[in-house]
Amino acid sequence: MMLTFVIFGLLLSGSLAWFTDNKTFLGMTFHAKWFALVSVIGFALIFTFSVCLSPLSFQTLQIVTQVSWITSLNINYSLALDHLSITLIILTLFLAIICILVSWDEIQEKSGFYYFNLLATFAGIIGVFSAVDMFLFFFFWEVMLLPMTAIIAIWGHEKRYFAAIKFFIFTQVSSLLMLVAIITMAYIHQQQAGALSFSYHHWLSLELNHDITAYIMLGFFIAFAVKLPSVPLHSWLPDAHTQAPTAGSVLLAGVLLKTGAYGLIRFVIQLFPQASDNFAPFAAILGVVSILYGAKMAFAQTDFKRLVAYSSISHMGFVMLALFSFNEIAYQGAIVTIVAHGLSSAALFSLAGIIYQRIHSRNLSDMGGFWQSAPRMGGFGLAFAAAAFGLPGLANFVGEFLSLVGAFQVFPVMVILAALGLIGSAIYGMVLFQKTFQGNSIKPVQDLSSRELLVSSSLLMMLVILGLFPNLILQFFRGVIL
Amino acid sequence: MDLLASLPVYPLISFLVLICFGKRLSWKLASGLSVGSMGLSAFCSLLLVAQLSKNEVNVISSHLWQWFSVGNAQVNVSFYLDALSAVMILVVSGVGFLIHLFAAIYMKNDENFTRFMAYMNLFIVAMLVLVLADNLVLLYLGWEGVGLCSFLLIGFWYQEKNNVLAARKAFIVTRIGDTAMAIGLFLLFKSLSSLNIVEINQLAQTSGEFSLSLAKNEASDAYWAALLLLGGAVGKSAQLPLQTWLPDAMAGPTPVSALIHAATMVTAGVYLIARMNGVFIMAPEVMTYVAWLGAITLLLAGIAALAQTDIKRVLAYSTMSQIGYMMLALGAGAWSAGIFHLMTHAFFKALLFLTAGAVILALHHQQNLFKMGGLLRKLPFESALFLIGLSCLVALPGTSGFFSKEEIIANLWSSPTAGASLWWCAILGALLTSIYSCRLFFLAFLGKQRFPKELVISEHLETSNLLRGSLAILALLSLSGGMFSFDLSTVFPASNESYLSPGWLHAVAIITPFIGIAFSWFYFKNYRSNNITLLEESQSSWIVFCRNGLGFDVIYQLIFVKPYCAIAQLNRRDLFDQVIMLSAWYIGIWRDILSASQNGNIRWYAATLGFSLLGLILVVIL
Amino acid sequence: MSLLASIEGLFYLAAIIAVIASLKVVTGRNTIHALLYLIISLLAVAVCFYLMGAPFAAGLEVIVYAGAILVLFVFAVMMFGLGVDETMHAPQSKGLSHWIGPMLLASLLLIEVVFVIDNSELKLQLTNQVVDAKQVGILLYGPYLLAVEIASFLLLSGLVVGYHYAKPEQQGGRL
Amino acid sequence: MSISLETTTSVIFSAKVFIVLSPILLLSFGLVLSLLLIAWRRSQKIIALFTQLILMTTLLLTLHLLLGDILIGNGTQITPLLKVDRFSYLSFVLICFSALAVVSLSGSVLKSEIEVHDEYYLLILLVVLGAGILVVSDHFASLFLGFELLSISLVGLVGYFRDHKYAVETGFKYLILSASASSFMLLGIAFIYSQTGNLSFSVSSNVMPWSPQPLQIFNSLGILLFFSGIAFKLSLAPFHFWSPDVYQGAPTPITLLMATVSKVAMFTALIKCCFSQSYFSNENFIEIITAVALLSMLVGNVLALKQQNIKRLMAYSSIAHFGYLLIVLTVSSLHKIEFAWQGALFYLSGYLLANIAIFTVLLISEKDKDNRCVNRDIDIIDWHGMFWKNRLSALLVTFSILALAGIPLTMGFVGKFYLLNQAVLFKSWWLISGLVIGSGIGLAYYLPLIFTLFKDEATLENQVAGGGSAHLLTTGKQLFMFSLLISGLIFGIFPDLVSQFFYQ
Amino acid sequence: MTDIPLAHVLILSSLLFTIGFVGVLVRKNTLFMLMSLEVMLNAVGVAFIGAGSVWQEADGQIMFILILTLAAAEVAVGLALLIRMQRRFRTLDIDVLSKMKG
Repeated sequence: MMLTFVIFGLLLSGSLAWFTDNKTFLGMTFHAKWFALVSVIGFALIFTFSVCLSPLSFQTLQIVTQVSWITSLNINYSLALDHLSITLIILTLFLAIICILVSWDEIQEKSGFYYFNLLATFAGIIGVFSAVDMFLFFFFWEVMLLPMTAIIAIWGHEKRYFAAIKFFIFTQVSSLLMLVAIITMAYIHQQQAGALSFSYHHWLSLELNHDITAYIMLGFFIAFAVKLPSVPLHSWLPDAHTQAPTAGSVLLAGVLLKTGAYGLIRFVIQLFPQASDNFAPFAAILGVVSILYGAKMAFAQTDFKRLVAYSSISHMGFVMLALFSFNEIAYQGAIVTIVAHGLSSAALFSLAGIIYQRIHSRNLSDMGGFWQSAPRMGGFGLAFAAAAFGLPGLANFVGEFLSLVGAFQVFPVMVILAALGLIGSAIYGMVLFQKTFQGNSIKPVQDLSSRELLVSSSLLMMLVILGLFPNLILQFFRGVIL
Repeated sequence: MDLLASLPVYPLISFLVLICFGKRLSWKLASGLSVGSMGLSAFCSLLLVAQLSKNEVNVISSHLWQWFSVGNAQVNVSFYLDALSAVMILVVSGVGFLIHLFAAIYMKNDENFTRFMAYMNLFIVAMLVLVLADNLVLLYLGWEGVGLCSFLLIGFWYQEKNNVLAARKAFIVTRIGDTAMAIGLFLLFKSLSSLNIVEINQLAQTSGEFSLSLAKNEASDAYWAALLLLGGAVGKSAQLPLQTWLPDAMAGPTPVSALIHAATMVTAGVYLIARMNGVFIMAPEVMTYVAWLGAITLLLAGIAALAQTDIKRVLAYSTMSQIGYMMLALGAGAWSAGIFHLMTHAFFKALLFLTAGAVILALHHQQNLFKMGGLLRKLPFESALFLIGLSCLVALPGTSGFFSKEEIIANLWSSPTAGASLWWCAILGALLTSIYSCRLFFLAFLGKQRFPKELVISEHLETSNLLRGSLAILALLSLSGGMFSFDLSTVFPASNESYLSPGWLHAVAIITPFIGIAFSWFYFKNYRSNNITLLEESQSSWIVFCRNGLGFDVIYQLIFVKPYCAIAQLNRRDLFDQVIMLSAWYIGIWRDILSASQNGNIRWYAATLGFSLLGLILVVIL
Repeated sequence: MSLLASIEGLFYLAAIIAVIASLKVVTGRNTIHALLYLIISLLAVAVCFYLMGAPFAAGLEVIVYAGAILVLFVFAVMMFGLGVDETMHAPQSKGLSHWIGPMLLASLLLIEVVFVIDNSELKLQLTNQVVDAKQVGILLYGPYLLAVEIASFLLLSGLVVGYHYAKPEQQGGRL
Repeated sequence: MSISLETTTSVIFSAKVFIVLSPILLLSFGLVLSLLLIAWRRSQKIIALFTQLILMTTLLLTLHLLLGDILIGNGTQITPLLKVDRFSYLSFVLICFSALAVVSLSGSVLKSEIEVHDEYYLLILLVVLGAGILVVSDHFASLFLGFELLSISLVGLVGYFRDHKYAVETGFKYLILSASASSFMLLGIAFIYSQTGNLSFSVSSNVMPWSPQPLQIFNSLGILLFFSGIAFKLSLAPFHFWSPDVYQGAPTPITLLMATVSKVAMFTALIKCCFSQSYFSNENFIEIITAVALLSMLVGNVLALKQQNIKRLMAYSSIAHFGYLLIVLTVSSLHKIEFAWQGALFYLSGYLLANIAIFTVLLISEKDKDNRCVNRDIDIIDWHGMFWKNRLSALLVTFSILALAGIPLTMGFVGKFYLLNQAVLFKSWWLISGLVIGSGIGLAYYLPLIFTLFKDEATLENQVAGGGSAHLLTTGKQLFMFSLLISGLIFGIFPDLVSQFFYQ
Repeated sequence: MTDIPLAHVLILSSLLFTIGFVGVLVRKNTLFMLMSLEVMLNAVGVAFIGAGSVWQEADGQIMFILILTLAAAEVAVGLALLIRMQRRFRTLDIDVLSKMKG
């Protein structure tokens, strides 16, 4: 119930922020950003407390809300939570605050509509993380897409329309495949249990031994592989990340990609253990290819955000590899990687936004020697780059290490190949950091403002804390049987 | 909070303070803070060693918190002190302290002084974590940390392009080694299901299937694990084939070269191998590789050192070759000898670097040997210290270098994994060492003065005294370092100290340096002669080849760097993206065709009715 | 038999006449000639109808089709003096070049249809019992009553549309 | 023959028939009345009001019949010609609704001309009547009559503004092409008749002793010809060529009429014919359907890419949509027909709402500065930045386009969901892939259209009252648009409200 | 029992039909197009009558009558349009009516 409240509360406050923006009621002028910030923080607190105080133990998937929705097709509005979804939702809410802070000064015109879209996206994402009726899941999956596209298309950079359309078409087509798979599952359930059902829990009890199962699994897999993204379905991502406004990039990299990983864990692997087990080698290969290819492409870029975008392709490759090695260690590694990458890429993109506000360019060749004039920014840049190439002591290291150790038990050769990605990441990390902050300084830039300082330091703090005390997350994911 | 755990904390605190409030601190505060913290941790390490030697406990350990757990294996943030790491912390914190002292004065006038000191502190933290770590993951943390610090310090003067490139090179080359080491970790965990160093060393001995190879002509896990760890070591301590970054690393400030690239970090590889001796012993072939790698590096570096013109690069190459000695020792199973040489080398190489730094400071950052000369009269004190350092380097009897190197050489002949040929290599190396040392000394300190400007005599008396004081202590250490005796028998297996080797070996070993000196006394006559005003370094291609590090850089450029960049450039606009966009283009073509068919002509439209019927009827018929 | 034979003979004769006449319709230059040919083909078809045992239809064909509908054409032609087809003299329509494509298409279509027709073992024969006007009437004003009504609406709409298009502009709304 | 005779005597004069048929009868009666009205006094206001009244009452009457229990069971046969069942009246409701919308939208268009427009309303009524006959027709004769009634009146309407530059062209295109198409259809009917010997749908065709196998090749040729006629009307590829031109040339309300009324009617007739004859058991027919559906999905969407004229764009997108809709014809068995009908009706109603919404906004944006409606071509550029000037209509358009693209929160999504269910049930993977690819391509022109609405007005030039600024809107119109928006949203989120009504 | 096979009737009708269709395709003159349409409809009528006489039913003839009404309506509309065209463009060349395309 509380979850529903959060989702629709976000939507509602978003539209309120839209309508009350820059309007004056009884002497006080409303600003959408304040409205959004306050409401998001409020909902984050509400959610956290209600989870902490709730009597349920979320070791397994606990249904928290179930209402009948479309009776003719036996579709319910049902939400459920377990540790995975709780972790991801909290990550979402945290990044939501970051997003609003990041776009504080950047978004000047049409801010009301902007914040409406932002909050709507959060609502959709939270829905995705918690829906257990597949129709509902798909519903949220699409709903989260719309405002995201709007954000890219309205407030993005020069090639925003192209990027938005590309992003939307990729996701839409792949998710239609998923829809077909969902419907097929529903009818398989009808064959076996007699009644049409879209409920995740019901599906878990199906025995899937037909040859068609592989195709259904693929239907899901493709949708999530596009979102993850995994080579060769990644090519929407660089454009979208590059063209989106800062908050958009933060959102995309921080949370939206994670929905793909979440889908892989929750649906592909847990619904189709057999099929995905057969598929595992290919998936692992895809993961390795993404790691190496992403690292290589990142090195080749001259656009700050594009570089970071490709680096996130590389990182998500680790997740894919880890997930499909069906190993508890690797699974934990994947979880940590998901969270850590959410933080680090968000940090890098916000940094990109900060720099863009200073010099109005994302081109690395326009940067250089910023350390001279902005040492604080330089320090954070170094830290975030280090996080990106997995410096021990920061969260990403734990994730990558666990993933690789776990995967090594299953696919030694592929892990050895994947480990080359560590070198690649070092290379692009170095290029990113040095081209931006070292060398002789072209033009002085002003150092971080207090707000930017708040954003960066909070992100860095999260990274360090998770890097030194990963058990804060890992304790929930012990003894998961895959 | 126990003593051991507090060891890295002081520098850490000072690092944080410096990095946060660096701009506001005066020089006195900043230097006081950083040097003081170093002194504190040096003092603590002395206390710890005292504990260790006094009472019978041969291990001190402190458990802070559980970092994470890999399966059932705990990965803790906890420190572990035994004789080996005791030596290391002595070196790190002791030498570190002195070098900090020196650096505080040397870098005094740099605008980013506080940042420099902060990095130095951070480095010490990482190094201490590295040596104290009780599991490989924590060790890896320190390992990467020192790598990062060395990157930052090499590129400290980030305005120059070359420094930036040197820093990048250092980081990436070492990162290659690190990756190998990481894979080694995975392998070790897979086969031994533990990451704790002590456990691994024991399990490696006990567990059967670790060492024995699964099938005929297939290597065992131990072999691969050892090889991969060796990769890590090779990367960090600049041995073949990953040695190329070290000479360029001299771009950093001199104290950095002294601390990181001579005394401590570069020896981390040696430490790692010594640490994991349990694994290496299970893989004798790898021990042999280690020995051979060491020997070859030793020789090549010596040759390269002969051709250098930059004083710091000479020292860098000599560092490389000295570490070659250590590797040789480890490979030969003479563990304690290797560590012993590590310590002495730390002393005298730090001394050499710092003295060179002082000289360079005095010469307005003039590093070219051929622009020096005749400093013996101008800077008698520095030259004396330098001489001491060199004598340790060439292992003149009585100096610390003598003892350590002799011990190494003595162990080679009869070691199962080394043997006579390696012994000869070592001797040859000693010869080379003495020759390039003499060349260096002649060029810099003897002969006629070849620099135009007048020297700077360091202005403030007390600072210069401080500076000289630190140098003097180092000199003392490097002279008397040989006297320190510690037994590492608790750490290492009893190495086969069976002196079955013929007696003349010792004689040869002791004689060798003198032969070198004598040779160079005549060969480099004009370097030391007082009447030649300017020398031009010979440009013969052979010399140039040696000067550029025997062409390794060129080869690597050709094999790895160029192709990678080429591929990157080639495929900058994402191949897969191109393909997908191709389909869009294809649809576009169809769109044009179809919209051309919408030409608005009624009769054509009627005709299309016919056409479509034609087609559909065909569908029916067929 | 001979009578029947002659019936078939007549049928085929009429059919051939109809085909040729309609060919002339399609290819003719002069509008009036084309119209007359059309009337001829309609009459020939009427004969066919009669032979197929549908005298009522034949009658309608002659009266309504040839008698009424084509007269409309004649009116139109007379009103505008569309004697000869001026479009035939358009430069690009010289010769038969622009006939080839359509002919090809149509003949292919025809071939396909004919192929289908005689490939689908159509055993059915026509009967010579006459379905006379009475039966038609019974059926038309029985079950097909509503069809008649609808047809009247159809004609109404034809009327309205025709009026709308054909009414001259100047006299705005007035009938 | 015998069947028809007994129906003559028994059924035709029963009271039930009159009740059941009352909407159609009312409509035709109203038609005659309006003729008399015209004869009595010619005034546009009166005739418009009267037409709306007729349509409204018909709508209400039909709804009343639907809610009553008279239509329970599988339909009542009224002479061999007509057969009334729930589904046909459901689609008749859709028809009346959209006709009502058309009539109420037409006012502004006609105001601009001088003359009085009686024919206009007459013809619209005739179109609706034809559609009504189509949806209840159960016999080839009535089907063909309804078809022609529809076409002929539409010919009159598409070129209604005779002096408009496109009038004659549009009229001729529609007349000649539809006439030849309908003659194809008639030929097909003739072939079928010559083979099966009866013209009525509901007499199942395989009881006849004459033809050993139910549907042989010749018969499927007949079906093909018949189908091609209907496909032309539905402007399915490859019979689609006329539709963009006619859409563009016709007055906007009439375009709406064609997009909604005639298509809904034709599609209903098609479904009824197919299901009652159980053509879907004929693999030839299924092949044809699949081919045509795939072609329409692809061709329609591809042609719409980069299309600037909004009417043409709508034409192309509707081609694609009826391609999707053909999926419902591939039903696996007779007892799945209920579901197929439900899906079809839902999809149609979603499509209807979206089209009405878009054309409403189109009409508004056709007006020039001083609110006079100049019947001009509207290009996408004219909608540039509408959102920042006229939020309501922009939102309406956005929402409707999303509905056409089949994005959740809209009816279009649920409709697509139904279709996918159908296709999965029938395991027609070709159609599914066609649907997926088609909607993928579709996004490539739907999204730019939406983005145009959101572009900054700063970069705006040559824009004639770009998308009707808000102050031009009467409150009534605003209310209408708002209700469209809300109803679309509600039905999109709670499709049960509609589908319950379909089931009962 | 005449032995005119139904096939022949159908072939005749499709022959006439095709001729009409060709006329629609090739003639630029609107008047001729309309006439060709008439030919096509007429051909359909032939088919219906033939079928009807096979089944001994009047339905065929009734369909023919309905087609007749259709033809009448069509011709009325067509000629009206033709008049408009003549008034407006002063020609009956159908190809002038291809303004809308793309």
